[in-house]
Amino acid sequence: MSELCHESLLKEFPEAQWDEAAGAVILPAANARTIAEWLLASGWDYCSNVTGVDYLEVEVKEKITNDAGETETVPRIEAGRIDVVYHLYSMANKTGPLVLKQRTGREGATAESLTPVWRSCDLQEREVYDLFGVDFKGHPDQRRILMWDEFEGHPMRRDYTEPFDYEWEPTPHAEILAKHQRGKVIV
Amino acid sequence: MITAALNYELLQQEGLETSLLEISMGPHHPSTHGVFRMDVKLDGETVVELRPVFGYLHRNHEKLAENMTYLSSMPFTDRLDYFNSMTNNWAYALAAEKLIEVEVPERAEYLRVIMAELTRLVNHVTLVGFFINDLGALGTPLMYAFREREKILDLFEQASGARMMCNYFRFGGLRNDVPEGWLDRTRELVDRFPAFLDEYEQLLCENEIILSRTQGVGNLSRELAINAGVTGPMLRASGVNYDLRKVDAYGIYDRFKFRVPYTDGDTGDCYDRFMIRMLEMRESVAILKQALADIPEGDIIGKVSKVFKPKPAEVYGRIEGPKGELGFYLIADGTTKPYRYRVRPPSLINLTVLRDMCLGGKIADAVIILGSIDIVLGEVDR
Amino acid sequence: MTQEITFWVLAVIAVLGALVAVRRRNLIHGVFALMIFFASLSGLFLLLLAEFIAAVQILVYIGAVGILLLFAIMLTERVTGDDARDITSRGSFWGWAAALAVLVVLLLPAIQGADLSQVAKPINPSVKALGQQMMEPYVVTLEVLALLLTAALIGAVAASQGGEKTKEDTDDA
Amino acid sequence: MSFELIKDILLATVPLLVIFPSLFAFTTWMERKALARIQNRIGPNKTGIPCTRIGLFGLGQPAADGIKMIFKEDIVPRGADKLFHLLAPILALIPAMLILCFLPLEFPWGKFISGKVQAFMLDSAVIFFFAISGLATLAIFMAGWASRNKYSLLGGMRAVAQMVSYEIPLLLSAVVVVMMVGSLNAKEIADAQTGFNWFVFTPWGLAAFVIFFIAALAETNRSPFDLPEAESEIIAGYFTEYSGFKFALFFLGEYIAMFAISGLAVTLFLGAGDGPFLTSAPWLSVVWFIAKIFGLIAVMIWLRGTLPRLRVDQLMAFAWKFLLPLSIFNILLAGLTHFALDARVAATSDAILYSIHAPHTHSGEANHEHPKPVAGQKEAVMGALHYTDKNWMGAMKWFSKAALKGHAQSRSILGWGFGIWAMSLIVLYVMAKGLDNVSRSTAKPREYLYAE
Amino acid sequence: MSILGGGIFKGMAVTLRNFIGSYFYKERLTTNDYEWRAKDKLPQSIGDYPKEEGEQLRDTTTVNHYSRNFPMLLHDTGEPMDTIRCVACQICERECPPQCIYIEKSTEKKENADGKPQFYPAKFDIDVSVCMSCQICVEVCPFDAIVMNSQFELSTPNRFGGLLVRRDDLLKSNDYYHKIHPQEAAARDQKMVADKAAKEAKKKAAAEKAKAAAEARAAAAAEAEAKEDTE
Repeated sequence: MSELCHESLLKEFPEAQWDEAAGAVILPAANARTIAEWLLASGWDYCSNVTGVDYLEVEVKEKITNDAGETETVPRIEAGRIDVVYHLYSMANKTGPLVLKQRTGREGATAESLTPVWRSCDLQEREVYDLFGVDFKGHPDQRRILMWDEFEGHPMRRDYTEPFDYEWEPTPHAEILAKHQRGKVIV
Repeated sequence: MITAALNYELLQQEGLETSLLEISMGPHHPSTHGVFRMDVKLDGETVVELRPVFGYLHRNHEKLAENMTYLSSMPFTDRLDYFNSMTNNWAYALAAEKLIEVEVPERAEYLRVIMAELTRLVNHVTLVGFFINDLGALGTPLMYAFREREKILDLFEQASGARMMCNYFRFGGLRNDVPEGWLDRTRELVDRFPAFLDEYEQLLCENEIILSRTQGVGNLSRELAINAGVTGPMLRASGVNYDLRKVDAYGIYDRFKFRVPYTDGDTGDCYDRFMIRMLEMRESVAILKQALADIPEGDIIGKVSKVFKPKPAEVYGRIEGPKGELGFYLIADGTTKPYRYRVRPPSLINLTVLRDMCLGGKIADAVIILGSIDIVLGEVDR
Repeated sequence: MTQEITFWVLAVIAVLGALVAVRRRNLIHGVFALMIFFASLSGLFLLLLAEFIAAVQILVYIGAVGILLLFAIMLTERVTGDDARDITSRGSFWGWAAALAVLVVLLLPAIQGADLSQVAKPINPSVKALGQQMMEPYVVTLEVLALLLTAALIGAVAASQGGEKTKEDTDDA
Repeated sequence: MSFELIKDILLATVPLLVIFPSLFAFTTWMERKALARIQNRIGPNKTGIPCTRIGLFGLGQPAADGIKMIFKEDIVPRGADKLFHLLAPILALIPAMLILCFLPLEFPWGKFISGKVQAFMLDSAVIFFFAISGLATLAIFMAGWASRNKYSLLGGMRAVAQMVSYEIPLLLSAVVVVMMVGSLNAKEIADAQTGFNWFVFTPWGLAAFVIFFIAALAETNRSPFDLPEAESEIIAGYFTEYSGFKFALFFLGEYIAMFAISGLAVTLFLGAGDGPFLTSAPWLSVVWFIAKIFGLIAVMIWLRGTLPRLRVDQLMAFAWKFLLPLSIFNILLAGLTHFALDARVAATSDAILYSIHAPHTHSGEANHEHPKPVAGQKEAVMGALHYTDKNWMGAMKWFSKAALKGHAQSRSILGWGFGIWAMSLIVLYVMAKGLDNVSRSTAKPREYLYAE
Repeated sequence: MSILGGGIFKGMAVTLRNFIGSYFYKERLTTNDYEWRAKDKLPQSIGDYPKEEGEQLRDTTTVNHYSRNFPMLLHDTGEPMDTIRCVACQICERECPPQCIYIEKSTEKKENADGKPQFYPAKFDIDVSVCMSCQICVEVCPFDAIVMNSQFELSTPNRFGGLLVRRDDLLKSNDYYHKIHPQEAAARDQKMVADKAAKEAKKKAAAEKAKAAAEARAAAAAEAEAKEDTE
């Protein structure tokens, strides 16, 4: 099973990066499709799970050693991004998973569609498009899937704010929710 | 199968233009298993175009879970596939347990297997009932199925307090031990179940109408099935021997002797999908018998606090749910809430091939193909 | 007396049905009106004690011809007939003229030459007699007709099958 | 128009119009109860006498249903053709009621009635029956078209295609009986079957009965041929848009048609009003007739509780590729075997009759004055006499008595008879099996693999 | 070679068997009515609920001993508000998945059943229309103050106000709890006693330890004093 692992992929395509913390291969935007085709050919026949992860722009404080040899805390702004995550398995060899990620910015997010390679991405990429707003290049039928066509916004993004609920009614529950929203209930 | 579609093109070419009948089957339709819709174009009775439309039950389950603690999401998993709340619980617990490293006590493991297999029985037996109902039987097999399901749901209620929304699994074990006498009642049920299956098989499996209605309908080739990520009994009906209970051997499935039925992949039609489920029930009964015989006494839950902060990590846990591979993808960021919580819904992904299977068939075929896919809209729409 | 009342009722219904069938723009309505005409015609046959003819009238004209018409109309697109077809429209003169000509050429001589006293003679209209008539003196006619119809049927089937089969024509039954 | 005639007509038709609709109510109860029991439910059991707790096994359910139906709102879709939407259920009911009148039901008021005891005693009752029952097709088409609903339209089209197709095997299977009796008159057909000479006991009769019954299921849109109202595909078919009283009328029409067509099956194959104890109580004939109808309806309910439905192309294939050839073949076989058998047996029985010169009694009492020429001669003669009366059952009884006593000619008759019967049954079965193999795709149970 | 229509006949045999069997074997029935089922024969479900004469359906109707439907607040024997177990810690409010609990903590402390001064919920509302009977609140409660009631007839004519169940309606006695969920209540009581005992033992141990420490300190002080004395 030695060949069905991320090392062989990295060896074949050096431009792909290995993210140790997440245990995932980060595909380069340019040839994601090529890599996917190579992966399919090399035995990863089953793409189980496709999803998006939204990372907001965050300020990370890192301790670095400056020129003077002292450690100091420097704020660094990490740009927001959206990861499209693919979990691959091999049905023939019963191994897995191999996690692939496509990284894209939050604004005008685009990714390479892997639906032509694995049909199972079809509905799931549509879902990522619908909920995260990632535009999949080469997807055969990219439409909204769970929300209706006229819906605006992408609800799974972390900065998504709910629009006014036109079905709102003054139920007693509103009081509770208001309390939760005021942050009085700390979780 | 493709001939009908081809004939339709032929007619168009010859200038004999006929207008197609467009039908929106659903969301309120007797046989779309919930609020599912199929936009169908018919040439006579032949389906020439089919577009599944769903999302009517969408509640953004994943977003909800991102805003609450790990434990609080557990009751929401019941509502995914509301037929199989126990296995949903297990899949989520399995994924979360990868984050927090906890030892599941022996008794809890056995009870998990028992619950999961009982759930499988519930799911398959009702699915077969609904499937035959879609074929047009007047609910007789469905009523028999519901009778057996009621018995199992009674057991679930005694163990967890609720019949369908069990909310029974916890990270590191189960919420509470089963009440006294529960195991004996389960044994009694399991012993009786094969007799019911015999009767069910006698009623259905050789019926000429069922045979000719289901065989050769909705063929799904092995290659397409794998490529389209179809899982569960549907995949095995297309000739792939892939059962996560064997492949991953999660829980303690490696301790039980059971077989995985699958086909040789020549047909992969509705009949195969129906039969694979019938056969799987027998294997579930075999597992249940072993588990009920071996179950030890002991603790029911490992040492886990109700609210915990796992280390930042990404995990993907999956189990063989009755409908297919049910996976949970969790990203922990060191807080009490998951940063990302994703459900891999087998019902949704199995729907990928719906159109491929339905085209060229009759409208009645589309209905039974949908029935044989076995979807639950709570899971498709989430 | 009752017979005459029945006759007049049926006759009026028949004529009305025929008129509606011609006048209605909605084709489906027209077909159903035509069927009313057929049905009352069958009633008239029954009144003449020609029960077999009456039965055949229903069986063939309503059961077969009517359904055929309905099917044909179902396959056309505009069923409700919202086109501006009118009985007084262009060319209607020739229609009336043709109808009148048929009346004059066919019906008038028949009425003139009719010997009504002969009609009043009682006959035996039983089915058995009819069957025997068909099987004995008219057997050749019957057989030829049957053969002709069979040929027509086979021809229709052959015609509907189309020319040479270009695509692989599997039996999807 | 004399008073007598009006009285006769009323006496003959009113019972039909009273009995059958009330039987309809009972049948809906019976169907619900039987289906419930098949499905291991209890069924209606609370609706009995109003304002009391007396359940009466739910016998009040049809009345409650009827009241509900009448008071429900009648909804007509906006785009619907209102006139036809209204006319369709009425048109569905009228032919069904009309064809009931062709059944040879003999109500026991012979002394009040002059001559005819049957409502429409036409010479061509059978053909009229088929002609008028075909009108129901129109009603269904009307309903489907007038509703302006795609499901209704699909249902209507299915119904028309199905009913037109199944009328042919239905008619052809009835032809066999007409051929044997030599009459289209329902009364004559009924009379020909007295004394348990039911046509269902003959091989061709049995085959024709089975074909007729299957086709009747399709004609009345009963499961497994209930495609026009296939719930899982086209919701409720042609009555998707019907509610309230119009729906009730459809329902009534459907059940009445069921009674009528079962009645015709009883008339043609099951001996009409024939049954035991008729000599002592002739009024039982009506009871037997209705009991047989209920027997057939029970089987229909049983089938409905068991079977899923066919697909539309399979339905058509079944009619045209299985039932039609089989019924045509059955007519051929019936002619052949009947006349072959008849020729052989008639010759032998003539020989028996000619072989004796002494006068015989029909009473069967032994006459000690005459010497017995052959053992069983008397019984054989009785058999031959019954045979010339076309009373096959009686003939068989006497012939077998004779054969038991060692009468050689009777033995040969019985041997021939049974041989031909068995042969034709086998031939029919093989034919059916072959047609089944040809017409139906080779669907059979499969074997599955197991992975350890 | 199979018989023509053999599968259909087989199926019909099954339905016939069921038709007849349903009259003789009650376990065949899909809907189980309580009348025929022996009292000791489980599973217990809706019908098995022992109906007593004149019992109020509204108040104590339960489904069975295991079912859960809606939370209730427990109090021990005595005046409900004097013996309420809830101390308004608001954990359940935080953990409630659909966020249907609303608690306002009292401003002053009041003695509870043990005679200890504690806070109490000035307001404790649960919204029936939102609650999903998941029992998370019961699990996270450290005081065994909230448990599941199995009463299920909670409908009211008022959609807005009526569906909000207030504290006083939620309060139920421990005896009632024993009545509807005997096994569970017994186990909970046992656990509480054990917890208390453990706590007391701990307290005792702590006291002893403190005592020992004090003694040690005293001894040390004495020693030191003695030392000082000697110096």
